[in-house]
Amino acid sequence: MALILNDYLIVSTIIFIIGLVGVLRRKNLIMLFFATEIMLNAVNIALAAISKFHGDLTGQMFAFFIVAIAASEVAIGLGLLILWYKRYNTINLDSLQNMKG
Amino acid sequence: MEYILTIIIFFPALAAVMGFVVDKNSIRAYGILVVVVEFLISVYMWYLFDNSDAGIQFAEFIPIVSQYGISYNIGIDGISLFLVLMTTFMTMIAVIGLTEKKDIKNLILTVLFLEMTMIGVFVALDAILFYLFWELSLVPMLYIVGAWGGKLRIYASVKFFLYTFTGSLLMLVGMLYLAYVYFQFTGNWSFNLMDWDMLIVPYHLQLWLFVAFFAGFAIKVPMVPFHTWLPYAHGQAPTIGSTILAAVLLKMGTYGFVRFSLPLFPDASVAFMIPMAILALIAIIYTAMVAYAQEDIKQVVAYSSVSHMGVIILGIFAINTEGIGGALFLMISHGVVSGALFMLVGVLYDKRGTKMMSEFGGLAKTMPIFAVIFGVMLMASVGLPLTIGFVGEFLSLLGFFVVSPTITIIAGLTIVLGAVYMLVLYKKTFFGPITNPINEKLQDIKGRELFALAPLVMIVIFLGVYPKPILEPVNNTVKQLVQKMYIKASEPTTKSKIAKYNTIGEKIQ
Amino acid sequence: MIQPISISFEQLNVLTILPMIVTIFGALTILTIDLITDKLHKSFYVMMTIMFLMIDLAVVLTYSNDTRGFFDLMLVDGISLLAQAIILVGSALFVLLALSQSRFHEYRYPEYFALFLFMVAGFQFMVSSDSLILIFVGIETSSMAIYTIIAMHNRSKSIEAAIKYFTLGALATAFFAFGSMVLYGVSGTVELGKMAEVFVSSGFANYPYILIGTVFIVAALGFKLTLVPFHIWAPDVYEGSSAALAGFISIVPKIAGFVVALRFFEIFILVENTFVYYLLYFIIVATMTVPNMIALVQTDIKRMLAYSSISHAGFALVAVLVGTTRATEGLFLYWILFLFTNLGAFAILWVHRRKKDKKFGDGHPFEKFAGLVKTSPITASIMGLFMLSLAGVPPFSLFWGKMYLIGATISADELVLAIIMALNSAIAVYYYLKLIVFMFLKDKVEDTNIVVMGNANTTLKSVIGISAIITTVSVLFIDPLLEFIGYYVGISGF
Amino acid sequence: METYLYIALFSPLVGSLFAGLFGNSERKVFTGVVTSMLLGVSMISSLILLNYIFVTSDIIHVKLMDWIVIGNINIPYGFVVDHVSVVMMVVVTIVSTMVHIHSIGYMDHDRSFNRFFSYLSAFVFSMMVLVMSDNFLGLFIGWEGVGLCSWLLIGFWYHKKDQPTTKDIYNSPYSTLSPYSSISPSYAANEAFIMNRVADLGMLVGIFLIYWNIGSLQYDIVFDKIGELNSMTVVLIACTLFIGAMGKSAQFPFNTWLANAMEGPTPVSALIHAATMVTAGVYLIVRANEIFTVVPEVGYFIASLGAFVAFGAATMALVATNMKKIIAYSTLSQLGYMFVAGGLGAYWVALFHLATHAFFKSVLFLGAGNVMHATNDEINIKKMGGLYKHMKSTAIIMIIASVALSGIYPFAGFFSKDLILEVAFGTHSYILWTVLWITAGLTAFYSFRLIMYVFFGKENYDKEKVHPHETYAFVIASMAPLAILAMIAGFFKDSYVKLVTNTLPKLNIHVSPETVNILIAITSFIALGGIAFAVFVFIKKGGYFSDKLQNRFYFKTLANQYYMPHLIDKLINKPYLKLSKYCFKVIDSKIIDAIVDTIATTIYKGGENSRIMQTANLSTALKWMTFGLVAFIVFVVVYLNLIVRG
Repeated sequence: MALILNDYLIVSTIIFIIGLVGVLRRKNLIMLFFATEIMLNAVNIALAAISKFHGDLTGQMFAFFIVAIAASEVAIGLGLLILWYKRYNTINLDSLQNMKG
Repeated sequence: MEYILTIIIFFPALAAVMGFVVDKNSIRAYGILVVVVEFLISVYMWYLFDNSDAGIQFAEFIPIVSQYGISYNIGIDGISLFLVLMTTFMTMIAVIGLTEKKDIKNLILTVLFLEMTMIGVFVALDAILFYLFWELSLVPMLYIVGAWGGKLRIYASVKFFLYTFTGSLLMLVGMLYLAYVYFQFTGNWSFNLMDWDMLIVPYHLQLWLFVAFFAGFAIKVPMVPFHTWLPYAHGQAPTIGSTILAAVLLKMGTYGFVRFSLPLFPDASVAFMIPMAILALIAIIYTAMVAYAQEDIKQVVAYSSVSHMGVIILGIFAINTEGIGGALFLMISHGVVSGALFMLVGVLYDKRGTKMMSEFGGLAKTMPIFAVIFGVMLMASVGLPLTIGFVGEFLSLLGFFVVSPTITIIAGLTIVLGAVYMLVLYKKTFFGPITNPINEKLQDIKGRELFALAPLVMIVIFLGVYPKPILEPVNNTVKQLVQKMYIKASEPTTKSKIAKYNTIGEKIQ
Repeated sequence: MIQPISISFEQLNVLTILPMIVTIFGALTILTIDLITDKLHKSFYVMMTIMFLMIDLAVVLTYSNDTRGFFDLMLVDGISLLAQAIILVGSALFVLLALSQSRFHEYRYPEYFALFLFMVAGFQFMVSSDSLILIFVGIETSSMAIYTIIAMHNRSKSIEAAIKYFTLGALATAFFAFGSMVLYGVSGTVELGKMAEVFVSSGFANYPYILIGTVFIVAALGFKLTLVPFHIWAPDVYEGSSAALAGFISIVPKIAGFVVALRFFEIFILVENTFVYYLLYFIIVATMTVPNMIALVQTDIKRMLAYSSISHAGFALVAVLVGTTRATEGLFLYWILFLFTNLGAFAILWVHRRKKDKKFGDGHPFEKFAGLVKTSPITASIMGLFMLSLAGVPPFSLFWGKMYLIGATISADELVLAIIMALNSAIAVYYYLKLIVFMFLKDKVEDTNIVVMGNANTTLKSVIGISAIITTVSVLFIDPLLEFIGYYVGISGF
Repeated sequence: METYLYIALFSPLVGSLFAGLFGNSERKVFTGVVTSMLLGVSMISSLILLNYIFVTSDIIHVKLMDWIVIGNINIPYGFVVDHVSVVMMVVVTIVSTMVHIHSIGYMDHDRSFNRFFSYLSAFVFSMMVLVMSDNFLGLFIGWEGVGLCSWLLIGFWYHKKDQPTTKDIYNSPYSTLSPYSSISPSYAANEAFIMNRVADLGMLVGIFLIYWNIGSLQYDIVFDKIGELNSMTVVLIACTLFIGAMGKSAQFPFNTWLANAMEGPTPVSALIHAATMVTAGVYLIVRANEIFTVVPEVGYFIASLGAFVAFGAATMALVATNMKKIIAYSTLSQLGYMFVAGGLGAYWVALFHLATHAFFKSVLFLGAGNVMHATNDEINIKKMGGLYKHMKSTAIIMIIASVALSGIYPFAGFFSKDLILEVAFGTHSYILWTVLWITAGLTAFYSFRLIMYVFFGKENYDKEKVHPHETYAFVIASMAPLAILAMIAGFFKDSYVKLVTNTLPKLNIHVSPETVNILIAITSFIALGGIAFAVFVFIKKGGYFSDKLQNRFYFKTLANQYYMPHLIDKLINKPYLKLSKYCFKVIDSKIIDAIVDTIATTIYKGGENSRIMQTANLSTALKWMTFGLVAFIVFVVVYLNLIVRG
């Protein structure tokens, strides 16, 4: 059986939603970052598929950019996390409660 | 002296800036000097003013934002001349009579800034410029009320600021819209009143724009039911604050009606005649009653102001020379009289630290001169002939009578109800035996206070006996204004009405 | 088998990225200098940074018309130049605030300034491209730099702020990526200009997908521009980061965001797409009103200003909705004036910051400024002046922006919107007034050893002075400013 | 002649200002003397003018300067001395001069001697303006001016405290049996001023009507054009003007203030509330006779009201024991007579009675003043008695005045009052005639009831405290001319008629001489009857109303002035105060202001509520963002469905 574009898109959407749910549900910051990665990669799948569909490279280019950015994001995110962990010995999301109103 | 108006506007502000270096012990003298000089300049301008010319004089024009048609465009005519004079005069009197001790320096400098903004409002001939001074005048007033006021001062000042500011913003929208309308008609932007006068606004737009401007002016006047900020402001403000507030700031609203609403929206003005009159009517009767219910002398005077402003509105919306002219005269007279009354109350407050009538009684015995001056102002306030109060009130009512006898007759009750609360106030305060022993050894006024009040008394009598100096130029300008309205009126009914209200001999029954 | 393609240097038109090159080069220089020596005082780096920014500004101002490059990846048109100018000037002024009296953690690291320049470069990329890819890259570059800079302030609050900002930012990124993916899918291109053509020519085929994509992009941009309901991060981040940085965040990133918004929404505004119209309308009204009301109840000035600048953003976004040239001019005018006023306000907060303040800590509660007019009347007056300007009291600078924008709105027959704007300004007056009341009308809070302007020195004072003067006499240069703006907006045809 | 006019007009003002200079300093006799002399000057020039006009019968009309000039309105300070105003001028100046001189004696011991004379002269000036002005607004100046002065003078003893209003008929300030004429002088003053203001409003409306219909307020122009207006308008004008007149002349329902005004010093009552100010209303009718002649129906209403008041006032005077109030009510009832005459178109008769009344009534009051002065300001006639032997001249003068008042030949009252009755009869308004006829009897009775109580019978005053004595000679001397005029004024009738009928319409009533004689006989009979009854009853009983009678309802009603003060208090003053308080406490504070504040607080509350979304928690923030996105997507779906439907 041949996969058509829509299948890819549906898959990517599903993964994206999974990621989104993860973002909403997870209390552990690391898990949360992973969730965002998932979302980005979901987009990547779709981009690759679409660029094939359109027959131009822009989509894949975009995908590469996204990969790169995702990587750097993780780097920074973990850096911040470590800072926080040093101070509070936790990476639980609910520990960030100092400012409100 | 073609820049005399600019000088008159900015001299006080400049002096205030320089005043920062003056030591606080000599600041009072400095302030008095400045306001006196300012007043003399304005008098000189009056001397230069050509009574026979009904148009704008001493005009100056400098573009500010040429792409958007905003310009520094000032000038003066019979309508604004005496408001400017009154402003400088009353500010002078108020500063001379100033008895405040705390932070005197800041107070005087603030008053000087305030004076600039007030004069600016009256001479601005560019809508945005007008709005600029109009809004700017709130700031010093906020500071005066809020910093030197009574217990509720912050509430009062903030309420005053917010209330007026909100109204003015709607007015600003109106102005911008009008400019847009002008743009649509002529293809270029302008906020210049002279240009706007050329424009004949479509009827339905006139109605909306009138309402927008109304929002700004009515709150300032204040017209019932937008008046509730006033008692607080007056009740809390220091003497000088309420003096200037009552004398000048309230007049900005009524001036706005004459300067903007009437010439720009003649049809709307005529269409709204009766509604405005009814609001004015409520103001007159209702606030007169509220004033009668007060125990605090200052509140009585405050509410009486609202009541009198009602009469002014009535006169303005008579849309005839007698009415508008009378209203303008009443603005001046009310400025002088209410200002004086507030100063008198201030004197009592300085001496006794209270403004409650129940605290007084029989003062006529201990302070005869004070009693006499108060009596004169009282009679002026109830509009006794040969005092300044009568001419304006009479003309305003006379003017509106041709529009609606019924409303005028009810409004005429002002001469009764005004007498009621004023005389009762006088009886409670000055007549009867001296109940409170402290009042036994009250000093009669003298020195500074007397020096400040005497000129007011003279003005009250003189202009009452001989109002011509004011009426003559006012007459010319107002005649021209009414003609302008007649010419610009787009609705035939408007034309006929304006014509009718300006002719003698229609059978009125 | 792909053909080898040769690309001539001219085709690239490197000139178009010259501004970014300058900043990036500056950043690299700073880093290398740091490698060589670490004995240099922060003032040196500050001045370096400013120098590079100025050079960059000079470069930017040499452009006189639209130029494209890198296969139309770069688009340096009027608004991009204008935006870059604003970004550069704003950055320069804010970086000056680093020269504070008391020493702060972040300024000890030259990396701080390098990051700063990278961030600026990111913004410049954002504004000077209409390709979703580059915009995406720009956004990310700048954002990541900001996260780090915030965190470098090294207080638990600032780290928390950084993490929050980062996490939400990541989500926004995902949204943006997804959105652009969808749009790319339906249009086959990532360049907004082309996209518009495709849509129009195809008569908005697969309309639903277009709208979905749009919604995602709107969410992402909404995050950048702090539009309700994507504004939640803003107050916390403002509070977490130092006053100077907060001021910066309230100005510079947003102008970049506005440019992107202008480019993006133009697609739909031009064809008078009702959906986008209503969507924007709702967002704008919400963004003006809700933060306005929340600001009423704030007790900390910095937070109050945070909400106020959110509301200002909504106010400015009206220009995007209206979409006329006049409105676009209004937007830039508004933002330039807002830049100086806000700079001044935050600078004053900044100079009142003390490292060890028993009573108030890092915060700036209203009580801190109670009775200020007694102790230092000048500071009080200047702060009051900024507040009045923010409130839109004439003749102070922001009034002209407000007036011009409302005027533009009215001349686009958006009367209702104009009235909503007016009323919101009326509401806003209250909380600006609140500070004035505290400074002028209330008496000092007892037993507090508030050292007025403990963090001030000549540089900061002069920054404040400059912005104060500009705020006051703005009326004089509104006209030339409008011409300047008008020229650039004109050549870009917005 | 103009110089004389200006002298007559302004010398009182000069006097007033002069006395005013010493307003605060202690008593200085010369202020009294100077003011009196200046009034003398004014009187003499008035007499010269009278003579001049009588001889040449041409009118002096001057324009001092412009006052109000705007739009179509042009009101100068213009003064006219014609046959009517000159008569009024003479009357006013004569009476006021005498009153001034008398006051020097009466106010002898008063702290504010100078102030008093300043006010008194100011009043005369205003009165002269009122009389001499040549336009309605000028008249209005005087009109309000006298109002102001009467306010000042009624409240002259402002330091007295308010009396509580009690049920006790012998102490309640509302009854005529109590020693208090009103709650307090200041109260009476305010009452007078405010009541007059109400009426003045009517007058203002009249002025407005005239202006908008004719375009001028100058008498001559108005009277020329008045014929051209439609009758409805003229009726309105006449009515409104008459409302003004009612206020000043204390006609029903504006009558209560006059009786209460007796709180003022007695010379004030003599001058203002008997001779001059209260007759201003009548003068207005006479002055504007051209207007009233056009609308006889209004005139008839005026006449009827006059008769009604004449009778009502007389009845109240019957039982009163407050000496000044008795005289005040007689004044009121005589004013009624004048209005009858005026209303019936006999304007010169009204003016004639005005003049004669001015003489005998003022002297009567001055006499009363002497009596009170002699008995330490006792005012209750029952607490006097037998004063004749102590103060003969006063007694004689007062008797003369009372006789004149009763209208006995050959005293002045006879001529004028009789004419009025004749007019009433001649115009076939017999009811009016009857009423007036009875009133004449009552008048005679209560006048002599007063005389008897005060001067004859046993001495009821407290012998220890009170030592009655005649006042200074010059005071008596000042009263003499008035007394003499009260006797002989009637004989000037013919020359007077010749004079005034130049401007005023002649009497066109045709009553045959014998009818006239019969009328005279009847009238004189009832007048004499009244006097005789008063005298004999007193001699027989020493009093008039038995205690049984005094508890009767109608007696109480009369003593309580028909409960009018009570009604006004209950129906107007108290409700008005209540309503005002309600307006302030409820409408202003609880409604209008509350609404404004609510708007503000609602917005603030809005802030409180919407800040909830700002929980510190990161996940809520994330949820919000997602929510935003989802909401938008939902919006997309909804929108799409909508456009699909079209």
